[in-house]
Amino acid sequence: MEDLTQLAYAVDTFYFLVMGALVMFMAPGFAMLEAGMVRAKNTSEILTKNVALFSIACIMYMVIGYDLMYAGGMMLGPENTVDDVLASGGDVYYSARSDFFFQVVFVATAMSIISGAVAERIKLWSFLLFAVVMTAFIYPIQGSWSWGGGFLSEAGFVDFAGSGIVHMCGAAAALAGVILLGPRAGKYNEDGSINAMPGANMPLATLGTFILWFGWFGFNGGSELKLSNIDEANAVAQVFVNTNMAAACGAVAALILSRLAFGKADITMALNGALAGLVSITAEPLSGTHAESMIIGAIGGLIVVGSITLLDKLKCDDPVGAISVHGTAGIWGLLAVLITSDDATVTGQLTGLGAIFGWTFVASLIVWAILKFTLGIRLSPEEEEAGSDSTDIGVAAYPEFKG
Amino acid sequence: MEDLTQLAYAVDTFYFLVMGALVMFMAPGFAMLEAGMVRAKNTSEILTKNVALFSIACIMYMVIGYDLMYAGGMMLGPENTVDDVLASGGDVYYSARSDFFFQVVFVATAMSIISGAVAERIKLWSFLLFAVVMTAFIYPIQGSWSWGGGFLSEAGFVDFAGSGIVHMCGAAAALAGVILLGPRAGKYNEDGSINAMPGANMPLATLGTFILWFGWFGFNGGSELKLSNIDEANAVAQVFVNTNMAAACGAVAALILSRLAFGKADITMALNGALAGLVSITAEPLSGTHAESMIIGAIGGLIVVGSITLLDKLKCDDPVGAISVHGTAGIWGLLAVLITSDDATVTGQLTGLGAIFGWTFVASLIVWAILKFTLGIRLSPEEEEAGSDSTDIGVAAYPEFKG
Amino acid sequence: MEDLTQLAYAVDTFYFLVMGALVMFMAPGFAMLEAGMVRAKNTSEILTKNVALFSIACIMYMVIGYDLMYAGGMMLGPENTVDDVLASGGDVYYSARSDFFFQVVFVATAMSIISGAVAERIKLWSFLLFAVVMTAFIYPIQGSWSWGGGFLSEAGFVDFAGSGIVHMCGAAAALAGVILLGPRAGKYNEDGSINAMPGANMPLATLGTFILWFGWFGFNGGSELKLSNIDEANAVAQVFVNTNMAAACGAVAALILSRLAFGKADITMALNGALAGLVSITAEPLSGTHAESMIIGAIGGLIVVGSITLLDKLKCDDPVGAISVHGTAGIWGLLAVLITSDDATVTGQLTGLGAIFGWTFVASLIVWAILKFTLGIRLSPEEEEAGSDSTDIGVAAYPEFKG
Amino acid sequence: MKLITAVIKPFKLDDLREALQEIGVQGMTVTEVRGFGRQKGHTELYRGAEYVVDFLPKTKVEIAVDDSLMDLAIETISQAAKTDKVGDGKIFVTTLDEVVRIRTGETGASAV
Amino acid sequence: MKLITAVIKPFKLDDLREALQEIGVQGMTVTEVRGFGRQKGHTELYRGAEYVVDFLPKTKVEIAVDDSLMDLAIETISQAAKTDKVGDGKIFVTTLDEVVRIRTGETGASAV
Amino acid sequence: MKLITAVIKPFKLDDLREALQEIGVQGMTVTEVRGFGRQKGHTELYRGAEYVVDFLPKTKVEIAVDDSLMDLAIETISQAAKTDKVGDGKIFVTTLDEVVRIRTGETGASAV
Ligand SMILES: Nc1ncnc2c1ncn2[C@@H]1O[C@H](COP(=O)(O)OP(=O)(O)O)[C@@H](O)[C@H]1O
Ligand SMILES: Nc1ncnc2c1ncn2[C@@H]1O[C@H](COP(=O)(O)OP(=O)(O)O)[C@@H](O)[C@H]1O
Ligand SMILES: Nc1ncnc2c1ncn2[C@@H]1O[C@H](COP(=O)(O)OP(=O)(O)O)[C@@H](O)[C@H]1O
Repeated sequence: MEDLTQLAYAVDTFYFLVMGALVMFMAPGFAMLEAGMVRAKNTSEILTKNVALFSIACIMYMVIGYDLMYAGGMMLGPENTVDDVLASGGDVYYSARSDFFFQVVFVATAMSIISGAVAERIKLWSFLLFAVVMTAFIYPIQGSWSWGGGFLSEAGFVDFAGSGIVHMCGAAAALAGVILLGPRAGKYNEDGSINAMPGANMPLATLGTFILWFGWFGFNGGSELKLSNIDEANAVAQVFVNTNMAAACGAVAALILSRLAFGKADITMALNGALAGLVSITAEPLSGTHAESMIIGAIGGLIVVGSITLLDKLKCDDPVGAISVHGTAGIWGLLAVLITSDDATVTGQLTGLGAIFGWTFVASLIVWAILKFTLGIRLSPEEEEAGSDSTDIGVAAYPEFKG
Repeated sequence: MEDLTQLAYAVDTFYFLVMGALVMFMAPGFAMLEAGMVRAKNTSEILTKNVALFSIACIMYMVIGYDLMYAGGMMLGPENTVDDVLASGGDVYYSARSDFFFQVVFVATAMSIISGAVAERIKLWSFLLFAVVMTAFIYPIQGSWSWGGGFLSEAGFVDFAGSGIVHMCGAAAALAGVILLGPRAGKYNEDGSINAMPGANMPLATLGTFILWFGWFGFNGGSELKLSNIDEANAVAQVFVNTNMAAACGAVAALILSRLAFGKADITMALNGALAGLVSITAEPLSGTHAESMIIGAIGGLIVVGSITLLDKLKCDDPVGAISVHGTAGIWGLLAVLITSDDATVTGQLTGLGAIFGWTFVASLIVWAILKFTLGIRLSPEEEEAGSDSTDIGVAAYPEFKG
Repeated sequence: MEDLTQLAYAVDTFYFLVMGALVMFMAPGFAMLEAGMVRAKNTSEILTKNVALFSIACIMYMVIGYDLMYAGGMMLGPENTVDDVLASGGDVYYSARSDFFFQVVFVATAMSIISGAVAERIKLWSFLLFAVVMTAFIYPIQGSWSWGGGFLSEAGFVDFAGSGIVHMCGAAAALAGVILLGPRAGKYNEDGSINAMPGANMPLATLGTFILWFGWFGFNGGSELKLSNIDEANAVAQVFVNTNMAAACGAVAALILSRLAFGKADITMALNGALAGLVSITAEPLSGTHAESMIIGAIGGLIVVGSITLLDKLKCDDPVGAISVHGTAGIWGLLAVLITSDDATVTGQLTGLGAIFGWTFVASLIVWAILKFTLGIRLSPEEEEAGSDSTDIGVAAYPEFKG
Repeated sequence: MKLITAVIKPFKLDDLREALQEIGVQGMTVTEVRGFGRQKGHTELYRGAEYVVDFLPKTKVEIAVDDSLMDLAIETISQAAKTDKVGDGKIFVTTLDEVVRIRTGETGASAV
Repeated sequence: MKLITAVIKPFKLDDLREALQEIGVQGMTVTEVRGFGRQKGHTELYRGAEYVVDFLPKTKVEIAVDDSLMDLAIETISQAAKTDKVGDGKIFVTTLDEVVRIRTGETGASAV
Repeated sequence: MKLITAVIKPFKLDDLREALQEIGVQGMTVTEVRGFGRQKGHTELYRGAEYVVDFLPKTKVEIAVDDSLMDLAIETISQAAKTDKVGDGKIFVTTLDEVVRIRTGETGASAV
């Protein structure tokens, strides 16, 4: 029996580590998606931002964020001993380190979302300073309200794997940044018309999307937190299937809508649609039926096309569509829980939505504003024209290819 | 004991989900391989096709295909209860959802094969309609004959992970399409000579191949279907090693042959060789020795070089070599089972080969023909000249790079 | 009890296979990193080298290397029987094949390191012949001294996952090759100044780095070799976290240093810094605290920037920085064990360092020299000018993009 | 000597090269360019936003010929590049004061 | 007829195109080039090693015009391309002996 | 004023630039082109099928010079670009009617 407990602990820890590694792999997913959706002259910079923000998220969450969110200890507390585990009667069933590992890659995900929305005009180091504050304080504080056992969890707020806590949170911080930054030079004309600025590399954008899809099995699948009995294993499998179906339906819905609305099957919309389907189902991938998950994902795919078009009309310039994919679809995901989960209440969901969005948006706005009035957050017009690769990085992304 | 059964169920389910996720990751593998092997002007379109076909495969297999193939229920039947599992005496040992998840990514694989062969001249939406029929009916029906317990399984047909059921099936559908479509404009000259049309991006093709190789551990490794005791675990490890060795030998054999035959070490042949090695071993990666697996893979690598050259002579235009890699090597794989497996019989293998190929080819030919005479399957000469990206997608893959 | 032993065996085998698959995935990581860091005209060649060297490593290690290193049997010995396992009292706890699979991907890693350092001027087939000798003899022989239970393991040499045995070993062989090859044409001017030759594709380099980071969880995490009880599971989780933290700190340290030293945030240094952090922690990712691991990784990141600059001053031309990342940081990693591990001694570490470096460097030098004076190892000036893609492969990496 | 510059549709390049070789043209220099003329660009949508593609891909071919070959060359180019659709392109002719073959130092007509 | 060749800063192309269309220019051909002039290149660091970017990206615009339009065209280009900073570019004018519209076979002024 | 157009082997560009700067040439414009001349293309195999690479990569350098500098410039280019192998390239010279420096509006010789 004791050996069985030990083995079950090992299995749950392993499950957590594997799922965490899949989520970590979302980092190149975001990097490739964003690198594909910006223009060539800002590609090295966005790659640098993605490497650095992932690293910063790991460091700040280790030093302070994990403690703020879960009271997990600065630099982590002690690991579970064998005695602890055996004495716990099943309450302690995976390694504390594996929990940190799984959680830390979520912080990085939230931060990755921001990077795409502010692309092509932000100063590298101001962005990285924002990343420090976001991953050390802004994200963990709101995370503590729900996953850390705070007031949102008591208010009955349901957000299984983080449509709101991770995705909408990242989008809210991004929105604050985009508002203070303003649109890219030349994006909107005085007559209100919009200049498209096509992304430089569609294969990278597609690769990034597929990697994110793959990593999402870890994101949602790992959020069940336990695997080692029949019910839990069935739950994880259910989460895998629902997650996959929502993504598939989001992609198809967005593709068809873009064909109908724009005349052609815009690949970038199909990619955003798949991601929107994933974000939409993230708040509750377990309790819904497959049919419900498919519908939720499909609606996410439709919403994202509308949201991208609308934000552009509002001159809210988001080169990769991050605010729509993670924010608008994240809100939809939080509300869709009301369809699939008996535990969720309208009040609970709206409270969570409002609290997370409000806190993140306001706190981010303040931090972005401080940066704006001290170091500055925006490249000069000449720097922006030349591209942030030449300004901040000094290394062109594709030095041999003529643009 | 009951707890042990529960844990074993969790482990087998987890194994299935991880293997399934690896197979899902083959989707970007195919997407990158194909995106690297077509010309730049058709790249966004093939990426779109890959995203959409994966999504369609998931949807159609959920709605109808899985039920046709395994009588698994439209939209899936109920999940195993704890009581079912414990009462089954070991017969029910993994989640029904995990089985669906693993199976659905196989359908998508079969469909991905087709996308490459018909690239650079097919109409997007006709292709996607074909994908609907293929993943809902054509693939599941033949799949039911063997894996679904139908007449081929009774005829002693051995195809461990699907050299025939998945790969040759995809290739047969592709061949039917290629015949009705005809070659790309300008590919074959009137004097019988061939114009090479080099793929636009070798790093992507290489990445795609390596991703497929990686995903194949899930494809073959997961097809053992069970892991949770010593014999099963040994079997899975054996499958991993044989799969890897066949790929390695396929790559080296094709590389050396291309060096000898063409004077230079054609990287695209090495990539196709690795994949041919993988396809060849897929019909029986378990019962052969490592030496046998190496030889089977190496022969697969040689065959694929010959097959690609021959099909080109026959004016059968397949931009990525999919028919050779999955079809010709798939046939070789089915026959090679006779070397390594005691269970296989010549009659059994030939029956399976003939039945799968015949059904898939004829059914596909009919569907392609219906599409051809209704919507049309081929771009107009002007559209083909301009590239399918501009015709169907409206977004160039590399808008800033000059071709 | 017997069933539990069986299940634990299955879990440990599965853990080993999953970790091994992650390490296998490092192959495209190296391929993409190197393809991104060379100039466009040598890209197909380096991709071909990466596919071929991985394949060759698998073949040679199967045929002879594994036997030399672990006395594991040429073409592998028999698999563990159920009786063996049950009778072993816990000593035999995973499949022999899974061990081979895990080990073989390490050989390929060592070989991949070399490919980058000698890039852009080496003859393809001479390189591949070197790969044969390296993976069949040079690597396994030194590997047997420590991991195979030879004199270094008795001398108390500590190298958990191979900072020395894998990474420094690869770097030593690379250094020998670079010395005999000489720098790329045009790299160093007569006045001692250096001509930068920027890599052609930063997104690929970034993707490769992230893939390596991801794969490293398998590399270090699998090197614990066992998972199936609380202590082992905790150890694996600890390894995951320390590995990740070292990489994060290496990236940030290198990025900041490059900003201070060069004025801009050189992305290639951030990428190399992350890898240097990983290499540094690989010798002991378990016994150190998180804080220690972070410091070790950060120092690795600083060292690599210095080492790259210094080697360039010494006219030691390494296009991707492999010698610095794997060699210099590998040495630092071996020494850093003295800080974190109570088992390690100065003598033990220096003995190991000297023995591995000495053997590999000298043996490699001899093999490279033999190749140099027989087949030749270096392209002719005209071939180098035209690029190895046109000379050896015949297929341009990006045929449609103008350079 | 004359320098004939033809701006043509890219897919016509091979036909043009063959036709010119047949009449004895020994060299040419090709540049990828973007053009704008009677043939107007078109509007594309990207993520719902319009963008106008003002310039279309064209290929510029420069051929130095001896005066004697000029008329035939122009005729040949016109024939080879013609599709009778808008955007077929244009031919410009300027006078060359001198031509030098770098390898041999030859100048004038023999260098063409 | 004259061939006006202007080498300008790339981001000025759209302004130039619009200005030229307004004065009735019906066609132009654009090439991406790299230039070197009073505006010097700059030094970058890559992995600690210096490299000099001697040539800067420029856009070359070729416009065939009737003699009558020449002065206005030069004036218009100068205005549209000017930023008053070094590197604004140059205009070169050569004489065209002949112009042919391939589609119709028209030659001379009506072909421009 | 003359416009000297040299089509050279790409790897000779740096030598050429240095040599021209030494004799006082202040500006040049560079284009990547593909060329075809005495130096024939070659045949490659891709997946077993032949394809002919008709055009080889070349670099085109355009230099506007004052008449006085013309001979020296041609001489310098010939020297710098020479490898004595086929494919070394060609130099074409045309007459410039006018040159304008956009930034200052200068014209003629002082604008070169
Ligand atoms: N006046 C001009 N100056 C320079 N290039 C021109 C001019 N007119 C046309 N071109 C070039 O010729 C190409 C074809 O011209 P276009 O007028 O569209 O064809 P058509 O002669 O059939 O009307 C254009 O895309 C442009 O590159
Ligand atoms: N003598 C020349 N011959 C050919 N091209 C020239 C010449 N001088 C300048 N150019 C082109 O014009 C561009 C701008 O010239 P530059 O001298 O830098 O500007 P400015 O006229 O403001 O001094 C250069 O980058 C180059 O492409
Ligand atoms: N008649 C021509 N018109 C235009 N360009 C030419 C002509 N002849 C040669 N060239 C250009 O010069 C390059 C070198 O010419 P080539 O004849 O091969 O060298 P060589 O002068 O050594 O015989 C060619 O690739 C082409 O770009």
